[in-house]
Amino acid sequence: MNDSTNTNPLTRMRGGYTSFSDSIHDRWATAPRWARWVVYLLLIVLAIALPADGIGSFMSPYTDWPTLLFFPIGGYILLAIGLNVVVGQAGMLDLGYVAFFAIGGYGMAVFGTKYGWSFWEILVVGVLLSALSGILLGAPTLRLRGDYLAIVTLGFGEIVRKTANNWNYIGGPNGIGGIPHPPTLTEWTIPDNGLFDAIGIGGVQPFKYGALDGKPYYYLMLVLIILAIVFVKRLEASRVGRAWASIREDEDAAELMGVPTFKFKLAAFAIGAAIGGAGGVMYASQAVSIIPTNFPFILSATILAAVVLGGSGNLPGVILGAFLVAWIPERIRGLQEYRVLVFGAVLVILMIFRPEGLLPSRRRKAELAEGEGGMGSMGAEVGGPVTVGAGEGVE
Amino acid sequence: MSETAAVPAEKKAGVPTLELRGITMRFGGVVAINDLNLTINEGEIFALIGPNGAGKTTVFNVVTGVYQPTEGQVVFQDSRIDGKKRFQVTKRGVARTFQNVRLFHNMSAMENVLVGADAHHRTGLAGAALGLPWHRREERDGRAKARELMEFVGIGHRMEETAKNLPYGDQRRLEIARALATDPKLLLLDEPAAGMNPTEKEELQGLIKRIRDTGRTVLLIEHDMSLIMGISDRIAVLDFGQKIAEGLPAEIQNNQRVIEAYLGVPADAS
Amino acid sequence: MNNLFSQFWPYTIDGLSLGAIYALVALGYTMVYGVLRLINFAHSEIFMIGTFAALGTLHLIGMPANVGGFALVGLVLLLAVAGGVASGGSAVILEYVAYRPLRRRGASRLAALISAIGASLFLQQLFARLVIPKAFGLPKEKGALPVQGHFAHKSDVIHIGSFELSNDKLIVIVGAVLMMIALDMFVNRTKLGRGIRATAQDPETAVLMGVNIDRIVTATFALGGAMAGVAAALYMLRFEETRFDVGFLLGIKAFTAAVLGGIGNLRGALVGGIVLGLIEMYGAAVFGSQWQDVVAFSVLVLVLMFRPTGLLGESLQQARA
Amino acid sequence: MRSRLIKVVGVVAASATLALGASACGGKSKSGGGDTVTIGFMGDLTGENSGLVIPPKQGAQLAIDQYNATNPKVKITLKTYDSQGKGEQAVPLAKQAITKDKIAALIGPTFSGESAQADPVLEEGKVPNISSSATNAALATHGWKFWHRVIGNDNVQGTGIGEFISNSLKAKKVFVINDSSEYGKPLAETVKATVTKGGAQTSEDAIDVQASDYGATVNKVKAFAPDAIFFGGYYAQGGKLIKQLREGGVKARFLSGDGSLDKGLAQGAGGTNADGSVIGCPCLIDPSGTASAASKKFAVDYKAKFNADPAIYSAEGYDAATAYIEAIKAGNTTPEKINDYLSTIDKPGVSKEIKFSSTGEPTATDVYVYQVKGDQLPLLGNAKNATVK
Repeated sequence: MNDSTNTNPLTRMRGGYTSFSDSIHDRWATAPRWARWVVYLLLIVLAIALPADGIGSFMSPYTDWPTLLFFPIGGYILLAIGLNVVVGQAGMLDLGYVAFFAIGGYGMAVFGTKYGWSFWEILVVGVLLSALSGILLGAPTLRLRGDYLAIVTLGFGEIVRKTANNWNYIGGPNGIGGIPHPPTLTEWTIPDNGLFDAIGIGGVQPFKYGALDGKPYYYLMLVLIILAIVFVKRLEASRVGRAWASIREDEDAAELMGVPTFKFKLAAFAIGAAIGGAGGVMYASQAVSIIPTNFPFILSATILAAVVLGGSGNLPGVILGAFLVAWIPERIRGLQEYRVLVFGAVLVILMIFRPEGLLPSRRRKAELAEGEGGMGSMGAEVGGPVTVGAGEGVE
Repeated sequence: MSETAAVPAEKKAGVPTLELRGITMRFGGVVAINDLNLTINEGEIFALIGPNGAGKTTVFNVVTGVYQPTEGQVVFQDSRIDGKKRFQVTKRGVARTFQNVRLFHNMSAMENVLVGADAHHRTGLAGAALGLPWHRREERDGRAKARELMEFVGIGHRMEETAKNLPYGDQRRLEIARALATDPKLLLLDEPAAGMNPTEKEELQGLIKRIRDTGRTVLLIEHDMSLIMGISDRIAVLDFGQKIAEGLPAEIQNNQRVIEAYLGVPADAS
Repeated sequence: MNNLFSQFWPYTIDGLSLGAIYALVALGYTMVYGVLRLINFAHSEIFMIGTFAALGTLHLIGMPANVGGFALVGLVLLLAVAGGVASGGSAVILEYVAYRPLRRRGASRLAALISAIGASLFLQQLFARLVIPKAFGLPKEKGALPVQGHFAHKSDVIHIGSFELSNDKLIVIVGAVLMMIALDMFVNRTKLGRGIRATAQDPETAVLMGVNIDRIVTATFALGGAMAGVAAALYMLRFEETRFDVGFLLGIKAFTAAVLGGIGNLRGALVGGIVLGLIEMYGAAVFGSQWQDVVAFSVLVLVLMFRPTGLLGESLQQARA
Repeated sequence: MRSRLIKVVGVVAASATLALGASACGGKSKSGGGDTVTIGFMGDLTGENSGLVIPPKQGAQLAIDQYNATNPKVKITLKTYDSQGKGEQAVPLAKQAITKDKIAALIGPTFSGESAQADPVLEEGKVPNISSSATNAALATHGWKFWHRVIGNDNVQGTGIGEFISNSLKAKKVFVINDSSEYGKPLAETVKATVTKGGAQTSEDAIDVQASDYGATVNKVKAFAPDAIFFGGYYAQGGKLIKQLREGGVKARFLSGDGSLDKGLAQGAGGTNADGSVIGCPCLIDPSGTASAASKKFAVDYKAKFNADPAIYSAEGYDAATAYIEAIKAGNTTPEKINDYLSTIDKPGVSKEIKFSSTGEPTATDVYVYQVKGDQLPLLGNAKNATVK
C-alpha cells in the first residue's frame, strides 16, 4: 500500500496514513473477542464522560457542549448511520434524507401536542411512520438508477418541506411549538463522589428531561446510537448485508443469483428512513418547537458529506465523519462569518486528500480504487450495466 | 483427438426439464432468436453452439428471465418461467454463470458463494438484527455448504481471498460454485472454458461431469469443440437466431449446414 | 383554474422565458454529467459568478439606465460575453481545483459530489463575505443581500389582447434558443464536439482513439460554464438583481430539468427546461404559487416512473448500451 | 512508526489547525468581580438577515455604553451570541449563556423561529429575555414568565395596517401576498382578515423566498386588478416583487410590514417603482427625531457613535437594554430579581412606553406607517390617523 518510491510529499503522507489505518484494521480483525469487548467498554465509558466540562471547554468554548453533543453531533451521527445503510451499504444515492428526519420530527410534534402521547410511544410510532414513508417513496422509484434516484429523493425532500410549510394543520411556516419533553424516568441523581466526579458526571440527573440540561438528551441519543449500531452491524454481517453488498457491486448478477434486489433495496430505504425518523423524534422532543426551515436541503447534503467524508460503508468512519462535520463549524465559531467558507474549503481539501474517506472499509476502498478513467463508479448508476443484455448484448 | 472419451454410452430416457417453445426475441427491428424450440432433458449435458452473434447468450438471458421473450414460452419442470422475475427463476432451480465473469469482485470468495446460498435462506431483517437461532443456523449451514462447494470446484484453499485477486481460472470456478450454491436443478454455463489453459480445461471437463453426476442438468455455451464433443450428451447449433441442427455430437460433427455455418458459407447459398 | 384560462398567455410566456434560462443552465449539468457522470453541484455557483460578471460589466461601463430597443440587444450581447467568459473560466478553474485531483486518483463519483458541495459552499460564502462587499463597497454584513443593477427599459413588443410579450422576455427566449442551436452545431460538427460526444459515450474507447480526455473535460466545463454565463446575462436582463445564493434554487431546478429531459442529452435539456418552466407556471396558476415546487417535483417523479430515463432519455441509454 | 505517526498528524492537520487557530482568535469573556453584570444579545449577527439584527445590537450597545459612562456601581457588559437566526444554534448558545457565562438577562433572540426554540431554555434557566424584533403572535401564548418583547406583535401590526388600508386608503379590492415564512404568512393573514372585515374583497398568493420569477403571482394580481397589494415578507423579496408587478403593468398601491422597512425595498424595486408604497411597522424609526425629544436625542447619539442613522429596531434594541439598565439601577442584579422588576417597569422609552403586560407583550400598540420616497422611508405618522399624499 505504502508507495515508498513516490516522492511527492503529499502522496507520501497519504500513503503513511493509509498504511497506518490499515494496520489498525488488521489488528482489529485479528483481535480476540475479549479485547474487542474491552475496547467497546472503553468507548462507552468515554462516551459517557464526554459531556464533562473539562472536555467541553476545549471542544466547544463558544456554546453549550452537552447540547452540541446531542445535536448536531449526536443527531448527525445517528442520521449518518441511517444514511450509510442506503448510500454506503446498498449503494443508492439519496439526496433527500432530511425528509425522514422531518417526518419523525413532525410525528413527534403532532402526536405530542395534538394527541398528548408520550415520547416513548411516539418514538415507536415515528420510527414506523418514517419507515412507511420510506417504503412509499421507495416502492415506485427504486427501479430508477443512480442519479435519477438522486434527483427524485432530492425532490421528495423538497416536497416534504414545502408541504409542511403550506399545510396549516401542522402549523404551516409557524411549525409546531410546545412539543413535550420525554417524561422523566426517575429523579435519580448520579452521586457526587470521586469516581463520577472524575469523569465529570457527578450530580447529573441522567433521566430527567428538561430544557436546560443537555446531558440527559445526550445519553438518550447515545443509547439510540448504540442500538442503531448494533442493529446495522448485525445486518451487515448477515444475509441482508451480503445482499446489499452484492447489489452495490453488480445488481444484475445479484438478482440472477437469487437476491430479490428490489426487496432488499426497499429494506435499506426503510431502515435508513426509520433511523432518520428516530433522529427526528428525538430532535423535536428536545427542541420544543420545530418549523419547516429546520429541514433544509443543505442538511441532506451535510449528512451525505459526513458519510462520504468518514468513509462510506464503514461505521466507525461514518461516525467520525458525522462528528467532524457537526463539530468543526461549531468549534471554529471564532472565525465568525468565515466559518461556512472554511467548512466548504475543508470539504474540498479532504476529498482531494482522502476521496475514499477518512476511515474507509477495506472493501469499499477497493471499490473506489477501481475507478477507471472517469469518476469511477458508485454502485448504482445510470451508466452502469443497464441490464445484462446491455452488458453482453445481442451476440 | 478425444474420440474415445466422447459419446457417453447411456442415453437418457428423456424426461424434459427445460422446454423452449417457439421463442422469438426481437430488439427493435433485430431478430435475435427466431422461433426456437428446444428441449433439454433431465440429467443431460446439453451444449448450445454457434458462431458469434448467433443468439446463444440471448437464449440464456431469456431462460433466466433477463429478457421477456417477444413470443413463445419457457417451461421449466412443467411450469412456465417466462415473465417471472430473475430471482424467482433462480429460486426455482435455474442458475447461471456469465460469459465475462461477473463476480462480486470486492467480496471474498466465501461471501460470493454465500450470496448464492442465501437464495433459499429465509432470514428477514428481524431475524438478522436480533440474531435469532434460525438465523444463526442458516449462517452456519450456509458457510458449511459454501466451504463444501468451493472444495468441490477446487478452490478450497482460497476461500477468504477477495474475488478479484483470484487467478482467472479460479474466478470461473468460483462463479460455478456461486451458481451451485443456489441449488440449481439446471445449471447454465456461458463459455466456462474461455481463457483457460489446456490443463484447466481438462479439469473443467471433469468438473462439469461431476456436476451432472450430482443429479443436475447442465446447459452450456462453448466455443471449444473438443470440450463440447468430450462431454455433451446432445448439441444444438444456432445460427442467426435459428436452430440449424440438433443431435448427438457425432451427428453434429458431420452436419453439412453446421460446417457451412462455421466456415461462413451461407447454408442456403443462392 | 380560472386564473390559468384568463391569463393563459402571460403564464405561458413567463413559463417559456423561465424555462429558457433553466434550459441553458441545465446544459452545463447535462454536459458534465455526460462526460464524467458527475452531478456538478457547484454549477449553480458558476451561474452566480456569471450574474456578478454581468453586473460588474454594467458598473464598468458606467451603469447605463433605461436602455431599450436594439441598444438593449447589443448590451445584453456584451453582458453575455462577459458572463460567458467569467462562468466558463471559473468552471474550468473549478474542475481543475476540485475535480481533477479526484479524477486523477480515480476517486468515486460520490467523493466528487461531496467535493462539489464543498466547492459550492465555498464559492457562495466567498462572494457573500468577501467579493460582494469589496466589489460593491457594502458593509460586510450586507454581502448576503441582493445587489441590483437596473439597466433595461422594458416595453411590450407584441400586445394583442391578453397576449403580451415584452422585449426582455423575447430576448431571453430567442437568445436561449440561439445558444442551444449554436451548441448543438458545435457538438455535432466540430472535432472538439465529436470528441465530447465520443467521450460521453465510451471514455475508454475514446482514449484508445486518441482523444485527450483532460482536454475534453476542460472543454466540457468551459462550454457548460459559458452557457451558464449566457444564462446569467439573460437572467440579469429579466430580473436585474442577483445575490450570493441566486444559483441555489435555480441550480436545483435546472438539474431537475436536465433529468426531466434525460440527463446526458443536450436536446433533453432544452425540452426539460421548457417543460419545467411551463409546469411551474401552470402549476402555480392552478394550485397557488406556494405549491409551484411541489407540482414541479411531483411531475418529475411521475415522468420518471413512466419514462425512467427522462423525456428524451433513450438516446443516452442506447449510447451507453 | 514514529515518522508515520508524524505523517498521520499531518493529514489531520487541516482540521486541527483550523480548530486551534479558531480558539486563538475567539476570546473568552470573564464577568470579573461582582461589580459587573453580563447581558447577552442573541440574533443573526453574521447571517443573511444580519441587516435586521445589527441595528438593535447597536442600539443596545449605545444604551449600555451610555450607562457605563456614568460610572455606576454595577457595570454592564454586553456579550453577543450569533445564532445565525437558526433555532438549532440558538438553543445550545442559550444554554451556554445561562450555565457558563451566567448572563443576568438576554436581549433577543431577534427572530420568531429561533425564539420558539430557545425561549423554553431561557424559561427553565430563569433568565429574563426581551426581544426587540420577534413579532410572531404565538410566542406570547406559552405562558412564559421570563419572556418579553418591546415590539407589537404581528396581530397588532396586521390589524393596524389592515385598518389603514380600509380606513385611510379606502381600498375595495386587496390582493394579499405572503412569503411563506413564519413571519410573513400570519401577518398577511391578519391583514387579510382585517380588510375583509372592513368590507374589501380579497385574493391571495404566496411566493417562495428562494425563487427569482414571481411571474405566476404577478399574473394572478393582474387578473384580480386590486386597488392595493399587501405583502407580508422581507424587503429582499418585496423589492423584487414590486419590480415585477410594475413591469407586469400592475399600478396598485403596494403595502408591506416591518420586514420590508428598509432602503433595500426601493433599491430592489428599481427606479421609482417603489415610490408611494406604504410600509407599516410597530417600530419607530425616526432619524430626524420628529417623534419626540427622546427620539431626537437617540438619533443624534446613535449617529455620533456609529456614524449611521438609526435603522430598523435600533430604538427597540435601545429600549430593551434600557429596561435592564433600569432594573440594575434599582439594585436588581440577579436574573430573577431583574425579571420581577420587569413586571412593574413603566418608563418612557425611545420607541414607546416601556411597560409589559402579564404575558410579556408591550402595552403600547402603536403602529407607524412610512412611505417610500426615492430611497428614503420618511415617517408618515401613526397608522391610526396618517394619510397618504
